[in-house]
Amino acid sequence: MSFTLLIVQTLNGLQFGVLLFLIAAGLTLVFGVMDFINLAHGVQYMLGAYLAVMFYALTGNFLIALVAALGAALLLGLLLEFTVFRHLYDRDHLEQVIATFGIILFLNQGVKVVWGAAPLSLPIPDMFAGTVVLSPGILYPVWRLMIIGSGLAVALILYLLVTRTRVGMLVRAGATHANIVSALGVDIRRLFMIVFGFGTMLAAFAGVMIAPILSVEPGMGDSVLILAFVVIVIGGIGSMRGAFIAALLIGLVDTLGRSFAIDILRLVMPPSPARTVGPAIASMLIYVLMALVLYFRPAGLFPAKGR
Amino acid sequence: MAEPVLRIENLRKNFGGLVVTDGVSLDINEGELHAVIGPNGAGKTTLINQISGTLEPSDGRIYLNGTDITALPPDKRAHLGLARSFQITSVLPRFSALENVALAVQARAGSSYQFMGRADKETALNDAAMAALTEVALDKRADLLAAHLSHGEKRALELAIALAMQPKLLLLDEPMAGTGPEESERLIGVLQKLKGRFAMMLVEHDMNAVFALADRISVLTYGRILASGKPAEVRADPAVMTAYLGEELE
Amino acid sequence: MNKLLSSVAAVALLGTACTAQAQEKLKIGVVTTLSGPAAVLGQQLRNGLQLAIKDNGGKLGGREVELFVQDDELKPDVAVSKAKALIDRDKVDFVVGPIFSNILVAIMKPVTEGGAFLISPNAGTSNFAGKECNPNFFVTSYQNDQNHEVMGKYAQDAGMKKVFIMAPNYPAGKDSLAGFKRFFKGEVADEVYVPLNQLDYSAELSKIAASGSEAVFVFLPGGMGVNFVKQFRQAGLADKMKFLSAFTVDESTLPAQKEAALGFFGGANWAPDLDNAQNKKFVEGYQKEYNGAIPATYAFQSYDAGLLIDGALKAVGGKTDNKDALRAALEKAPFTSLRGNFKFGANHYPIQDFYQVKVVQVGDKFATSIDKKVFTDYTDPHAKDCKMK
Amino acid sequence: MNFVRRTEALPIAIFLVLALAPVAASFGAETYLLNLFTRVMIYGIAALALDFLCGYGGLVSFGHAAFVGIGAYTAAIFGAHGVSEIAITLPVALIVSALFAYLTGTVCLRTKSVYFIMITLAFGQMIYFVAGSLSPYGGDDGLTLKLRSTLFGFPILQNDRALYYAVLLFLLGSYLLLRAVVASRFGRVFRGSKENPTRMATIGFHVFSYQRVAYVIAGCLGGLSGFLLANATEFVSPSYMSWQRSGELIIMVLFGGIGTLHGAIVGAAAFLLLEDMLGGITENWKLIFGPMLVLIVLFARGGLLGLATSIKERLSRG
Repeated sequence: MSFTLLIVQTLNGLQFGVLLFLIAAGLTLVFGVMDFINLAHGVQYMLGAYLAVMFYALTGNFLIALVAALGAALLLGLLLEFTVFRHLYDRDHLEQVIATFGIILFLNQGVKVVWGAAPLSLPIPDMFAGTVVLSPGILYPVWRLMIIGSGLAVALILYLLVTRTRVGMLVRAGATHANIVSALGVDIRRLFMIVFGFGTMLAAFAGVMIAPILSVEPGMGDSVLILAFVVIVIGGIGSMRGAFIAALLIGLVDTLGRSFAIDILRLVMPPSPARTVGPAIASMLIYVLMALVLYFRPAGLFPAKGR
Repeated sequence: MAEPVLRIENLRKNFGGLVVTDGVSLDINEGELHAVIGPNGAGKTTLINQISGTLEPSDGRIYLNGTDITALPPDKRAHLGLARSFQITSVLPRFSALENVALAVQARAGSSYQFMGRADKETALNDAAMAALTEVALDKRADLLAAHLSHGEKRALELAIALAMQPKLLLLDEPMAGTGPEESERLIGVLQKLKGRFAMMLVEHDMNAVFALADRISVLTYGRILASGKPAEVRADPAVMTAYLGEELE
Repeated sequence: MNKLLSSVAAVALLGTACTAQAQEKLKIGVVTTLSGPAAVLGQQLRNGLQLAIKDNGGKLGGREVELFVQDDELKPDVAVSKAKALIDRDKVDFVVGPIFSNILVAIMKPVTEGGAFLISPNAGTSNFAGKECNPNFFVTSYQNDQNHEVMGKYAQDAGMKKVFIMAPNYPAGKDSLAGFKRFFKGEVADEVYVPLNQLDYSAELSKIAASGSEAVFVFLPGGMGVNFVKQFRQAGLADKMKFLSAFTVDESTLPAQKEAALGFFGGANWAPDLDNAQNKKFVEGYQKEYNGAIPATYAFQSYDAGLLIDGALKAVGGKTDNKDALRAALEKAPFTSLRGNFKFGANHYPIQDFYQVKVVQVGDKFATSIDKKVFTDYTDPHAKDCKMK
Repeated sequence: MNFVRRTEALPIAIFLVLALAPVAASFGAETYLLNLFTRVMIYGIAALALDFLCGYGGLVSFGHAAFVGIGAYTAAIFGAHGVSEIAITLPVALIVSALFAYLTGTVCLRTKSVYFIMITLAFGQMIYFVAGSLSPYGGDDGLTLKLRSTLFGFPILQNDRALYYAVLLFLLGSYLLLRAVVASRFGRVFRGSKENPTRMATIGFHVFSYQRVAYVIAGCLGGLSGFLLANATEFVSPSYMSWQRSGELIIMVLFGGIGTLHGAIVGAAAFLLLEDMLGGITENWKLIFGPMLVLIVLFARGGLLGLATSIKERLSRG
């Protein structure tokens, strides 16, 4: 367990955390402002990846594929909003969960019918292929650094949007005091659409950015969705700052846990059971973390007031 | 003189930098109706919440019949004889009026860890509940779902729930709020009838009600007690006149 | 309520309709994974069998075939229920499947005790090869350990000193690394088990890079392999060490791995370019039938399962009522396998050759190609524990 | 309360159909139908328990499959050591489920609404990973039961039909138990705590303790369901307790009509039969099933039972 390895793993954790943030940000916005649990957020991440693969195959240019995929994902998202989600906003959480779960089933199967069951892939744009040398003998892929960088940039943009613009103010107000916003005479429906569309684009962006690293396959959004929920619950629903901190926390705990759990267990038990128990404990860590956080802070790290 | 039913000593509550209750001390004696008045934001509901246990005070002590209840959860306080009504009506909307009250009876009458036998068929519970409903003149509406009662009836139902608890001290948080003049009159009549059976603390904006009912009045502004005494004394207090009553009575 | 009643009726009708219709048809059930990320493997299995039937003019053993395809959803309890449906409702004589070992373990009892023959065109667990071998169970693939042993032997023969090995944390993963170590006697830099269906291998790749190994051996089937291979290449490790694997680079994953997997090694009992006329015809036929996809081992082993049923049935005159005669016929493996040499051992697992295969580019597609034969007529290590009744 | 006045015809009809189904099945594919309906009833028990929590107590648990898994694994692990006596294994399964419910309930019930959903999910996932790491008992692959449970040494469940009726009895028992509990003093407090926990506290109920007892009751029934599931499939695996399974249980509850108890049984039946039938029609059955869920939420408030009632009302009006 060398120092360089620790640094590399920390970077890996950061990259994972940033990815989770991109997904969780939209989820927590939609949940916070609209009081709408959107399980279909994960499939929107998947759609982003699939659309990018499709547009890349058509154009051969990553940037065009990225932009086109974001646009198409936004259109599909708004279509869903218009046909289904809009009718769910005033329903209780349970009904929202079931209906959006139905959308998951449909779209997961849908992409399989359209693009096939086999995993697809998106190449890394040439500019960012390759690795950088962190220290002699330790390489790090440029693309992963790109993900970290673009994720942090998005976080900064979000921060500016939320604190400096009128829509941002409304969003912030909406996340904490929903009825005040409608009392201000704002067209709540339009605000919801903007928030929803924005969340969709963030998820799709995450999907496009990760596509060169992970295989693009049906159901790829499901596990990420659960993690994103863990993130927003730990962070406190509706809190962008909470989502950011919780995402990095989860990313780091999960990655570091996976890489060092066995080594740490080996200190206290023989190697063979450590190898078996280690991964199980590592998988469990984030859930243990969530249970602990909620035990001591039942409304997350940064609870939105008035909720 | 006997132990007061409620004794509050130097109660303090702040939310961050905002002081909402600022060193309040107050006694309520057996059978006394003590009204707390004050402008909006004076900290009246905050005070009631601390007494009933839904809000934890930052400092100070609360005694009920000599027992220190400052750290007790609401359900334990209820068992010691503390009942309350809420400023924003708080009943069980999908329970009938009778069941709302029967639950309060059930809370005192034996264990509620009974898993068999239909609770709604227990005559002892139902009779006691019906008696409480009769006292607030809701007996005719007993089978209606609470959600279907009128606003005034819901306030009366809250009162019936409190009665069914056979309290030693009843906290009333603006029972007249949002009711029409006729319903107010009716509620004042009901309270008049109950007066003397147990101690009451009445938080109310309706000055007619306050002066018709109160044995003593405390005026609360900015979380402090400005004045305290018999209605006539309070009415005559110049500080109160300027701070509160003056504008309100014009 | 009416809904419930009518669905009862519908299920009942479905059952009777199936029994009434087509007395003469040979009924074969297929239990395979058709949903979730692993569906691509399950489809290969189904396609292979369908192609075998088609190439035989829609018949096996001289009888028309009715195929009942069931999706096990990769959930063992669902698989059990579907398998029982095949036996009881559809009255199948053979069940072909599944892909995954845990599904095999789950459906073994209901299928074989229900009186059908279970033919596995992929999963071949050690328990059924050894102590729990079953007279009504045949395997046309391999014993799970064997492909890993191929790589272990290769690493040993190549004189490698230090290898990093990794597999998912489930029983097949443990068997895999055990199989590799059975033949590889050099230093194991580290033995890592990752959670099943892990997507991001950044943590493990850093460890691999830091370990200073000559080669990495992994068993990461399906989507796991796609992710790992891409990330391995991106981390710049492909130029530093050899990539040995089993079930990680094959025709089901190569369409997504593409260039990233070029030159990587795998252990297998077959490759699309295995040189015999029948195989050539199969590979061409498969590509034509299924949008140009190159078949993987799953498809070929399933095709062989079809040939096995065909051959055995012909030997008993197409009759399925005498189970003992049919079993005896199956044991003789009366068909020409696409892989050439093939016979069953006493435990009904194949005795066959194994190869080291290498990923190559064929036109604009990628496939595995035979690089070197590692074992000849190889019997699995568990066969000796089998006392077949 | 409406549950008292609701007509008894529907629950009676449901149990009548379940009691007679084996007779009808004997004309068709008997064991298959028996198996299918056994599964329906077993999931019905778990769904009942969940409906008790969600529908009456407002506690939406997203980790209820954990209890099913605990019950199933208790049966299987005892089985692996050669103990299949119901008189031993079933009580142990229930006790272990109750303990798990008590401990996790103590933590979970501190939180509200969505936080409760997520923390129950967290515990569900933890136990899922624990099961996956039980390598002596098959790890992720799961474990086959050598034989079904026996009662005082007699293999009374070996016959599929006997198992069916045993499960039916357990379902009926669970249903009657929960109905009694819901109407009891305890049930009234539990229902009240869903409507207005603050009010319940101020009239003197320690809401948390009541909710925890209810959570333990539901956990035990979940464990019972798992115990029976292990016997029916003769197989257990960690997938029994995955979060998808917990989600499916919630769907069953909502599908039938939440807060009715018998709706949960209808929901379980509708869900599993639909899955089975649609799966028989096309491998892309989720393309049909997904939109169905959406439509049910959009147009059939109160699930299938709600739909039936509203249709009945419309017919009688027109």
